Amino acid sequence: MAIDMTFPEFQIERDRDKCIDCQVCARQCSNQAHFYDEEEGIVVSDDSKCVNCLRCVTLCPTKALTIKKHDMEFKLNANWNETAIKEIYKQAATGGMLLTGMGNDRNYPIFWDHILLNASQVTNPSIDPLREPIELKTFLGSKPERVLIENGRLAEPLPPQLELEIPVMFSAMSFGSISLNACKTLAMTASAIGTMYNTGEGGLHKDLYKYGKNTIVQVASGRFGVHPEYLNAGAAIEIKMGQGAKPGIGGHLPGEKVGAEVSSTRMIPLGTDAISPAPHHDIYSIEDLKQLIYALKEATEYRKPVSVKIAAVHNIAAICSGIARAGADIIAIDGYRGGTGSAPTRIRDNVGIPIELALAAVDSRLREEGIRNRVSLVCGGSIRNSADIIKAVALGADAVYVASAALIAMGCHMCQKCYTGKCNWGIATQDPNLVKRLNPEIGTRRLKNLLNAWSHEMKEMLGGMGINAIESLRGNRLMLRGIGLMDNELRVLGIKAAGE
Amino acid sequence: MFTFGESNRVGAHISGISENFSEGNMRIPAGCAISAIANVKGIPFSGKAIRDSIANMRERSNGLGGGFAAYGIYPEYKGFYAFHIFYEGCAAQENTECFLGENFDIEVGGKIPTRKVVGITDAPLIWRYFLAPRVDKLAESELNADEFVMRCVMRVNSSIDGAYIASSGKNMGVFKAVGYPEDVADFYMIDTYKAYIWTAHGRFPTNTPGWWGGAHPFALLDWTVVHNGEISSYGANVRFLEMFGYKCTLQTDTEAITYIFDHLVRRHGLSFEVAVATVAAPFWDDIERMLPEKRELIKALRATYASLLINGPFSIILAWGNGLMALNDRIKLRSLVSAQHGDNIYIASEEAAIRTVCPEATNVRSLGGGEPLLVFIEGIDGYGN
Amino acid sequence: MKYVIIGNSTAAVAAAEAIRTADREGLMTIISDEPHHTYSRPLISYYLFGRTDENKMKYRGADFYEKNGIIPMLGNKVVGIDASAKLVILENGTHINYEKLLIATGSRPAIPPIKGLQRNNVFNFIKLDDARLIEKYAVKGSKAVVIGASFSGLKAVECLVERGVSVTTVDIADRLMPRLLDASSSLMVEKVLADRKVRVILQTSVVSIEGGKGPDSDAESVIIRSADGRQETLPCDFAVVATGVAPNIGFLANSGVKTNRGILVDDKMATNIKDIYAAGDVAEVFDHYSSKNAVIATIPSAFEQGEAAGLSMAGLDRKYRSSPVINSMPLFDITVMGAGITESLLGTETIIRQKTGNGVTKDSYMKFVLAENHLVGYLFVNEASRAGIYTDIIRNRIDIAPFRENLGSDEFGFLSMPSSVRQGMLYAGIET
Amino acid sequence: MAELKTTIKHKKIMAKEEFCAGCRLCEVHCVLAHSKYRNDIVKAFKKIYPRPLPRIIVEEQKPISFGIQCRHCEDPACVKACITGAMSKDPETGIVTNDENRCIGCWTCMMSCPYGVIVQDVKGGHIASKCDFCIDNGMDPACVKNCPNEALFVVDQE
Repeated sequence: MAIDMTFPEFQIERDRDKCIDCQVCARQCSNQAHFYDEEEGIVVSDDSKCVNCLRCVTLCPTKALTIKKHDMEFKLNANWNETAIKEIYKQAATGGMLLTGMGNDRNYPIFWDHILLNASQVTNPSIDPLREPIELKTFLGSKPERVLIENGRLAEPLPPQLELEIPVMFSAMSFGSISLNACKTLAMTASAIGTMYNTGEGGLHKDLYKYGKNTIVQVASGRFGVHPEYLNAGAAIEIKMGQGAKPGIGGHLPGEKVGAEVSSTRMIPLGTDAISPAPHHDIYSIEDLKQLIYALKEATEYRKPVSVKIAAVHNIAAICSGIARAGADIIAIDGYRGGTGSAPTRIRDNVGIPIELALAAVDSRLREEGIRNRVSLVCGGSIRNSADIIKAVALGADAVYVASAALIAMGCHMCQKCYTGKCNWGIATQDPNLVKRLNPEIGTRRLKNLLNAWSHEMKEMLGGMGINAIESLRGNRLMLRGIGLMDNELRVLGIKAAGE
Repeated sequence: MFTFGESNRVGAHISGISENFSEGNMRIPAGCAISAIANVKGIPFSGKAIRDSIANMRERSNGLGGGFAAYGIYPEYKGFYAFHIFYEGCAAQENTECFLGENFDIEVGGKIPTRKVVGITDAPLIWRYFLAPRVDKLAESELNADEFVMRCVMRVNSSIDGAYIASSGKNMGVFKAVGYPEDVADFYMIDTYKAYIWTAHGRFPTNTPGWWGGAHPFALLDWTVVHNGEISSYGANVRFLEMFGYKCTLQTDTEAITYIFDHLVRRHGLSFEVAVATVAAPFWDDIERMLPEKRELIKALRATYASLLINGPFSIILAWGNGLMALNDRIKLRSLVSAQHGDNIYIASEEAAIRTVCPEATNVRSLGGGEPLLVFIEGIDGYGN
Repeated sequence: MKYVIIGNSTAAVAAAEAIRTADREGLMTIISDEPHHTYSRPLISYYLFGRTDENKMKYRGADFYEKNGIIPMLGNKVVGIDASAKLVILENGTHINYEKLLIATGSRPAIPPIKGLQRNNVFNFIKLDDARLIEKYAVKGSKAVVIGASFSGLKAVECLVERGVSVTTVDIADRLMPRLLDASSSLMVEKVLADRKVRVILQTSVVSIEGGKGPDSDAESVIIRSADGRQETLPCDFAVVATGVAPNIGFLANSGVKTNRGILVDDKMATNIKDIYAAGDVAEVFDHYSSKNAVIATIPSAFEQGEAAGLSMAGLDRKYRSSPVINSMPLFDITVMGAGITESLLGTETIIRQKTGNGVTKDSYMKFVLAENHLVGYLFVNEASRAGIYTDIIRNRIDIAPFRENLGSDEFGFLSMPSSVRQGMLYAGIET
Repeated sequence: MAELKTTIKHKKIMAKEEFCAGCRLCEVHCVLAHSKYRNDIVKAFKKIYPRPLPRIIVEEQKPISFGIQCRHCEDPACVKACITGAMSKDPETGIVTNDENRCIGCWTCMMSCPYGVIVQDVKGGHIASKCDFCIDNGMDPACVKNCPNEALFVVDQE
């Protein structure tokens, strides 16, 4: 075999004084980074196999393991850094595109961290969430121009709305890209908390129909698992036009992940690759989208809001205005830092724009056109905590989509190897030996904790601003100030600089 | 620097301080005193009582703004829109009168009579016009008269430098200035007017000298609002209103509140009760306990007009041609008291301000959060009926 | 209620405890000819080489009688029963009245047709007292002949060897413990005995036990005759007779209690006479596995019978259902386990699994006896793990067709069975 | 006459096959919980020889696995089978334990246990070893407490 120039990324340090050779690590590592040496009667490790998912470290009963970035270093070079060189070795060896998982991890500015929140002092009392109710309930869907009332009664019912107890939903993750237990965790949490999860383009597994009230069913370019029962099973339908992690790129679920359950749920043959084309083959312009929107509304008798999800790209504002006028009830914008089960590294790291700017631009544009109330805006693409959510709402979002945060709560350690299907945490895998590691009851408990913690924090922040209902923050950019931002960024965000 | 809408420079020039610190250039939180007296039978009475009432709360103001709204003061011109306009110079007046001439038939125009008062300085030119939209202009605008007038007012206030329309309703007017309210009353000779509804405002802005246009009541068409508080939902409210042609040039809560009611009541034809259920909406917990029909209605209101929920502390007195409404924010973060004597209704930030003009007032009560006090004047028609 | 229990061993104790689960007040008396606190008879071999002592041998704690409100009448031999008068008659003439009577008198040694059995250094190997007597003779360097390579005979051999006695054992059969072992397993045991310098003489009968004059003088040798007629004299310092046991029913003569090999009882352990019950080695029950009457002389079934009898006596409607007979015998460093039917009878087939040891592990032998798709018995040598699962498969007549090839596999367990069977055995009646 | 029950509680440790990750931490913690170094896992594994066997048996045939230990049966066959009386069920707790002082390792209990969860332990001669529900540790079973995926759980039947 020709020379192999790949170097281990991590090194596994096993404290021999602590290791009791119980083999828990060996049993748990799906990459065989640890194994038992029968002859020596000890457990040994192979650095080159380690992906730093930390499963072994977490389960090691004596905490004998440490995973570190590998000591081996290339000659320091600001331009030709280690990553650059290693990527070339990899491609020189394989001739293939580089693949990766989860969101863009490059060092681009994170605008959330350059935005500060306001709080009441003297002239306006802050509100104590422990004493006064603070409301997070949010309605997603097109709102009428005006409410018509006849002799005290609502004359016309509202267009279909999603009623959320907290303006946070779980973004699209398909059964196939994630395990059924991960899907169950999302579904169970959504229904327990009173929000929505999203099937992604994975169809709806039979076990999940019972969570329909809290399900957004997605229709994407591959149309996998789409049928009338499916469309009517959820609370809303989402047309996926794009994804922040890979704008302009389709999806590809390798055949080995298409087991019996996935194949029957997606309605594709066992073991065949599931390829979602880059474009919808029936959508080549905005009016085509309009047709699909109304086709879906017809199919569900106008009883379900239709959402359109797109990746944040350069002329996002104009596109969203078009989508709003095409009849979408909800527009979901996915920023370039959004996660993925698998994407070409170059695409993930170089295409799209930050969600913060995209959101601000879209909200302003829709207001300028006086059609902001016609659609709800949902933004996603690396919402990391409750402050990000509050800032997003103040910039104009009706609700946010989270995925990575949810997976982390379930146990994801961000090793970014989702595409290998060997997720040691039972999340991004279809291997029954790994899937069973994610107990949906535990996952749901942790995910509910996370959302409850976030809503406590959001209420604290709202109360501090003297606001006791989230809608009074929505688009209320006066509550935001920028720090360390340039004028054009402030202008796009529509906020003043701190101190102004 | 980013601002909402266009800035209005009148006040800056008058008060002679850097424009960055005047209304229209930034949000100005303010504490205040408010008061109102109305005769439910519609019998006009002199402004003396309201002057004394608001004067009683002098320490709630700081001399940086005071004003009065009076309804029923121009019976002889009740068919015409009465514009009270501040001019910061002849140029402004010429531009404005030229604009008015293009769009209105001006019945009468002239200075508003004032008397010299020590506490009042830097007075602009204060003119009053009784006018009606020109039939041809109205026709080509395809708007109703109120809408037409409103847009003209917006136009003047936002685009004619140095001109500010302080009042634009019928058979009513707003008299305001920089100073303590009682001085403002004497300056405008409030005691010489007879109205069946009086509202008054004494201002305590927390960071600028204030200016004439920025003093309260704030008015649009027949609407006037006096308000005490600072609404934390301002940004949300305003960005919503702006979608419907309102230009919140002053960036004051009062202005926004006025537009909210104009939008809900005059434009969308909602009743005051429904409007209140929108701006001071019940909590979801309470909504869940309502009867299905009502629950659906309130849900629809909160969902549709979510951005018009007024959050944060406020006590307002909203007045219009045939009535007035006192309202507190839904968790009652500001004081507001009402009382009655005969056909007179009294409302004020403090009970003392009522007692001082009507010691024998009865059923004095503090308004509950989000529970409006609605008063309609008999035999007069206007919004909401 | 007045309960009387004759016997003080497993069945008696199980009955007493069972009665107390239902009736805390009733008077209860336990009568035994042995003077000892209830103890475990099979432990006498361990007693002899010091793996246990009289205190540890107690089958129940020292407070057993007191805690259960039992009047122990120990060291009293029962000589008869007057069923009509509901009386138990003791050797010392005392009459004990009962309302419910349990006979749990266990076994007595079967007396083989051998001359010289009465010599005073010829011992049985059943009771503690037997062991105490042997103790004096079984000293390092002494010679012993164990007559009968039965279960208890071999346990005797074991403890004697451990005490430094050189032992010869003689049996008429062609293999050791013929009711339990087959030829190959017997050979494995024989090898272990040979390794311990034990001389095993099979297919040979004992003619007489010779010694000094006088019938009760000490024995000095045992004369044996092999099938081919060869005679041999085995010199010895003492002899142990372990040629099997028989139900201890002598005292029932003309009591009216119906007996066959043992006391005949129905499925409530009741004898033919009202208010008289029997359980344990003395009872003859219907064995659901061989589908015929049998005296099952094992501790587990003695306990089950005693318990069933106790509950019936206390008025509960409990039917006794026999479990598969199980015998487990560690002998030196070999382990023998037999359950149910271990011989290849007509209409059965057998699966044999044999493994040769690798130094760490020992040679092992597994035999499964199948009748159609059911396991009816097994015989293991040096194989013990998960044995109980096989017993349960026999007990519950589980259809083994779907997993018969897994029987005896190293990893055998519930995962060797189809999910449905597994779920049935593991989660029956438990909502998870 | 009605039967007076002597055992009140009836606790079992059960496993959810579908969530057993096969890590065998239950075995590790069982050994620890029954060693003399209860709070020092490293010592428990490095200083004790021969190392006692875990009292839980993990069955595994990928992808299925689960741990199984004494079910502390209502009507325990092992207690009936025990020839020494060492095996007993506590009427208060319902826990079945083996008195290792009196056990002489005849293995009859192994033959009678329907779950096959009694093992031959080597410590100090022949001793039958089985789950004691961590009775010396407040009946807070170490295997359940340390199962990272909550695949082991306690069923409490009154």
